[in-house]
Amino acid sequence: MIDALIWVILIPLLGGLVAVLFPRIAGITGILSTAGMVFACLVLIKLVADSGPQVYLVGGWSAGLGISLYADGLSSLFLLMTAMIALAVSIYASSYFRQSHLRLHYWPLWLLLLSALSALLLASDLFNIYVTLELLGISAVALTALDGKRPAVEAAVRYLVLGLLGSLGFLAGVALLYAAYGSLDLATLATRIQPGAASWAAAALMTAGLMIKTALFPMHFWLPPAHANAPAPVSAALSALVVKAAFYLVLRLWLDLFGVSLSGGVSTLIGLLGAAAVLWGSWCALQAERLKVLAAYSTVAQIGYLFIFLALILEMPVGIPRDEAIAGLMLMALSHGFAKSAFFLSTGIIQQRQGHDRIKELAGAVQGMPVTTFTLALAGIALIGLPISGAFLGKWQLIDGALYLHDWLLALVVLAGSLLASAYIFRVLGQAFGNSPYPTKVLSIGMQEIPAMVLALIATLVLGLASGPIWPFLEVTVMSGRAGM
Amino acid sequence: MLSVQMIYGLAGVLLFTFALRVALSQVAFLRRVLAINVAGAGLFLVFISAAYKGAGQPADPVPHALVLTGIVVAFSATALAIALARRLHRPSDDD
Amino acid sequence: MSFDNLLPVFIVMSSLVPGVMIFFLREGSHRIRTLLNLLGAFLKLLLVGIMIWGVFHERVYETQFLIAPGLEFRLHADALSVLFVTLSTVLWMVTTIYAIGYLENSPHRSRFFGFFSLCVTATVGLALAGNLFTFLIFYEVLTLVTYPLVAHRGTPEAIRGARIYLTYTLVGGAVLLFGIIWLKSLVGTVAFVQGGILGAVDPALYPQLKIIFLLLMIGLGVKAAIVPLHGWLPKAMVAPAPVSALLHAVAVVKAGAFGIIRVVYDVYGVEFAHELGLLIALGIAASITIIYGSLRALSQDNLKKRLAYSTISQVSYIALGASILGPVATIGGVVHLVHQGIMKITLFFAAGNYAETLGVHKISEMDGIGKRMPGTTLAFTMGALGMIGVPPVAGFITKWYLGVGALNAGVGQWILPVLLLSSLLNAAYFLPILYRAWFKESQGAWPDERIPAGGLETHGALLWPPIITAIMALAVGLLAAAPYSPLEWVQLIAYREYGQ
Amino acid sequence: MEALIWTVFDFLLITAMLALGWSALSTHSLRRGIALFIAFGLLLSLVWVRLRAPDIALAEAAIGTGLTGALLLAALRDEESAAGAASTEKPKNTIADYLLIAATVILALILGWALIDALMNRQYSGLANEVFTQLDRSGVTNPVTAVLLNFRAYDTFLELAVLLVAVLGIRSLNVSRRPYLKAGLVLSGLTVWLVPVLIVISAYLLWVGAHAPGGAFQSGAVLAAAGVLLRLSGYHGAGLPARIVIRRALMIVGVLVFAIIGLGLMVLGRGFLEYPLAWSGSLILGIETAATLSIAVTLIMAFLAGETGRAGNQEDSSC
Repeated sequence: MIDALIWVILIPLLGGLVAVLFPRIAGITGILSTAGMVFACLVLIKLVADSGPQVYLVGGWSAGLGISLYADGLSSLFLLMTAMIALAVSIYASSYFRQSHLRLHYWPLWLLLLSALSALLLASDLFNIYVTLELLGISAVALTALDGKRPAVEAAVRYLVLGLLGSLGFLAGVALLYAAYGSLDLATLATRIQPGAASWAAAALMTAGLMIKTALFPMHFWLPPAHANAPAPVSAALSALVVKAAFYLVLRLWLDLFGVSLSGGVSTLIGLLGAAAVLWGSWCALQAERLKVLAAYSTVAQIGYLFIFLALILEMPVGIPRDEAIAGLMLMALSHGFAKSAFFLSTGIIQQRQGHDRIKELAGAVQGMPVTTFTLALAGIALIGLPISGAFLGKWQLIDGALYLHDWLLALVVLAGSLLASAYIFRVLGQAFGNSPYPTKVLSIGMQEIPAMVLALIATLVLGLASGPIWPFLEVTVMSGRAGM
Repeated sequence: MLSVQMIYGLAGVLLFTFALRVALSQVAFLRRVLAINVAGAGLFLVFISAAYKGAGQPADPVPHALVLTGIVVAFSATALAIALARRLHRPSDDD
Repeated sequence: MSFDNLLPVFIVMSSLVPGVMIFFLREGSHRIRTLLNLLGAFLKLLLVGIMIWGVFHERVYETQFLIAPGLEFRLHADALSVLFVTLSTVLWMVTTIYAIGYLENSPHRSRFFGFFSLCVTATVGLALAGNLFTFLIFYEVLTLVTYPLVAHRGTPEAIRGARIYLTYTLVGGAVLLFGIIWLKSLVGTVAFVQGGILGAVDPALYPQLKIIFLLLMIGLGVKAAIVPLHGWLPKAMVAPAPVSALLHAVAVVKAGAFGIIRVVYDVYGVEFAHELGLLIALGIAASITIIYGSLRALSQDNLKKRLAYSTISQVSYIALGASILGPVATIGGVVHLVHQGIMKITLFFAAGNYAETLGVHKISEMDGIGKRMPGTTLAFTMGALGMIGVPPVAGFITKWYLGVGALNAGVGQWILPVLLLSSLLNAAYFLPILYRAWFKESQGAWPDERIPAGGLETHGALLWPPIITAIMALAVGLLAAAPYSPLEWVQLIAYREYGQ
Repeated sequence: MEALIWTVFDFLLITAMLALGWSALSTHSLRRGIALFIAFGLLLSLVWVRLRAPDIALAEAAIGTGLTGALLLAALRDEESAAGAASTEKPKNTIADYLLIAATVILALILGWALIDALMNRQYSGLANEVFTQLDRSGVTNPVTAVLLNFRAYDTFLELAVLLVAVLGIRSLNVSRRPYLKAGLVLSGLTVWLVPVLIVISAYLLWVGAHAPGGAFQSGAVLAAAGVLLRLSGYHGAGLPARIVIRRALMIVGVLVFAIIGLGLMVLGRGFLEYPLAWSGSLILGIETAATLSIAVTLIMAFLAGETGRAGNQEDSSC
């Protein structure tokens, strides 16, 4: 049963190869591969829930020499989110790209991007993480430049340059760690690492590199053009999955590798940058002219929330409140993933039907498609963090954690951020109340609207009410996992 | 043995940081691609210098494999960058 | 999961499920929509009847499940929640009938009735909430589902009014969220326990508890329209009549008042709040609102705006009742929750009738309207007299109990003048309307008269609801001492609260 | 005495390398920059040989300098034809530049100090002795190939996927390029001799990789060099098979064979890519051959930038 780890990576990869060889059946291959990926993830989660974190030694060699894959609560939950969003986006894309010639190039790149994501989420070897980061970066850039128009290609160029700089920073960190501690495996390094010049510099470089890739505040300027000009299914994947995978790595590094010995002043810096990202991202989203630019800046803000959460977790002593904070962080990340992908998919529907996504002239389209508007509203609620949504519980834990550490400023920033978020979300939803004629059909493009709505419902109802089992699953597997090896 | 590692390692660091400066500054895109390649070469130098075990013994093969993979990855990124740059200068005929 | 555990969920679902189904109905299917609406209303009424009987006999209805460690979604039916649930269920049914008549041929009705049912679901959920966390969830959901109702007409004023409403309530919600999390981080639990949970808290935390109380009052005060935070209410008058009736008599405004009662009695505990001197502050704020609301009502020519300001002042009676120590004042405050609901909804129905059938929006146009629409104006008069506090009608009981309660608590010297002054002001802005309606001749044709078929003064569904609620207002006043009457029920609450 | 020669040699090598690197990036004309970059790459190969990393030297010369240089010059050819005059913009040093310089100097100091600290007091030597003890169980005697295709085969598997993704991305950009003129007498003469030699060398490199420096990447690069040479001398298809389906199949054969062998072993009850001792040699060779083919095809397609001139309808023009 342990092969589920490898299957999660192989299914999309093989799907990608088939899509290259037989372009005509690329759409069906895409949907089937993502469905297979969801099934494999479910098997993996059951496996991790029953017998704790799983280690898979690729090629049978011991973790020092060979490469090992590691799946614990954190990675398997991220994986399940990735798989579910991938399935919804694939169903959406098979209808979105039906007429366009881009269909030919979209599917192989999309499926290889998915295999890069699962490889990254399961990686437990530093250089292997570097290779998956590159695979992810290059496929994301290729997908961003898919429609070949000038703004998209310019955005892709800037995205590539910064992505490469981020990877170089990460590789420099890996080089230093290998030079100092002679191993690439996360678990062995965790036992060997001590505070010193090498580990400090490596931590700084790797975190800086990954911060570029997560588009944290000062280095966020490449994200809005890239996510706003990419085709809708691509920008949904970029915002919900790709940026979050880079954050997952920062989390993994600081929780398992650097966390104990090195946190010190770093958490205050991360907290400050996160707070700045929240305010700046929300402020720019408020000024955005186009819906997709608004969504992109909202991603910048949400990444800010995650980094604030990380700063709090690093300051907390190991114990129950810290485990709850990590679970809260996960809930916020998952909820943002589902909500943001639903938001982008709905924007894509509006853009395809209306020809543009300028917020001021949205009234006609928004009122003509009740299901799309309903999805936008649900996704908006989850992005703000209003009740019945996973983000609400995440925000609750975030403010609780801030108060636990008597960090009033961060708590107020979080509140201000969510008020700004409600300002820019309801600026869009306000368009839904003109008096243009009521539409005859409730569902206009089923194949596109249903996946988007399902994602929005997951973000709000499922994560809002039924997220009970996530907490014990996370607390057991994240904390106990690392010490064992 | 240590002095050789030290000199080449520090040379690698110098190359990396200098190339990073050029890559970060606002210059023509192809020049930034060059800078990224040189920065990568600098890093590989740090890797391989750490693997050097002196004249007599064979060097540590793991960094060699890593650097080989690194070179191929760097090439792929550069190829894509150049294709993107070319697409910017001359949008293809069929648009 | 016995029936006792599921009853609260059934009550919440009985309007949620029809609501969601109505969303997906096409515009043309009137019959199915009306059927769904009424089915949901009757089912809920039946379930609430069972619950009243059960709670009266000390049965415990409770649903709870863990959403996150330390965060429990808990629905618990105690005497206070049953009172508010009954009020909202009955008035929701009446308002649904009224709305069906009122929105006869207007667009977007599926959307309207969908959000209408969700609004009641949120109110009922809020009433049944067993802790501040669940209360906050339904409190914020209430904001989200009432926003489309206020903006329903789609005119620029409606959208602007709705945006102002949203700004106030979302800021209030954020302040409330912060207060609750702070309280939970200090005390560990935010469950509603009769007599309050803060009894055994070490004195070092008192200053923080005072600030938290202020935050909670600001968060709840927005919806309860306490003075500085009331700005959204007159502007939300752009909504169609059934919405302003539901919002101002049952849902939004009462949610705030109900929240204040919950916080004062079941979180802080009234003795502990008195000890900290919080009740006096609340009392002053309530009194200022009562006077300010009545004063502003005097100068309003638009009928609905005047009723809006009257609501602002009337709701603060509830807060005033909560701020006076002693069971009698508590009875006065809590029972006003019901009385004000019934009386105010009658007035709004009547105002809606005038606007819908005669196109009359301003008080200056109401000369001789009694002759043209005797039934509606009779109901309006009943409601107005109740507001002023004229004996047999419900309003008198509230003011009586408040007055006696204030005297018992020894704060009569400044509460009584407030009550007297506000009653005078009520008379000052209601009696001229009645005089104009009954004793003046109508000046020529009505602005936009529509003679409905069937010989009645207006459409059947528009006429009967105000009359029914007017009779209820009278009945509640006259039969106050009867078993199962609101007053009897509130006395039960008060005695359980004070532990006699 | 011998040590003195080595130190002088090292000193010369490093100064030359740093000088080339510095000048490649700071010359004004891009064309000179690229030429210097190619020279820098060749010198770098020499450094790798000095540091006893022959495999890297080969790869650096073939891919890092050869093909990257060819790509850059091809890109330059288009950019200059598009921009007219050679681009010789004079970079003006604004405050941002000075800030950047200061930042990079500090970064250099930190990194240098960190590296010295790492090298001076390192308690754990690298994975060298682990590799050498397991070498006999890896099926090949060249340690680098053992690491690349057995111990860390999963890395190489993903790396081939990276190459594939890059070319798929280039293909989707669909940048049409003017084909080169028919070669003159000298060039076609050279091509006639050189291309067969390159093919033989690449086959040799593939075979020798098992026990001496060489292997899939180096032989793939040399094969690609043959294709680039054909393209430069006017052969339009650059040696690639004409039919699109075969071209696509060759592109993915490397990753596909890797995956199939991995899955096959899983079906036999072993782990993913866990070669049984007896077959590991031949399995590795099989993977290497497939990898060489797909590397060569992908590198050539990267050079052609996807589209090869006036192809048929939209469906086929893509590669």
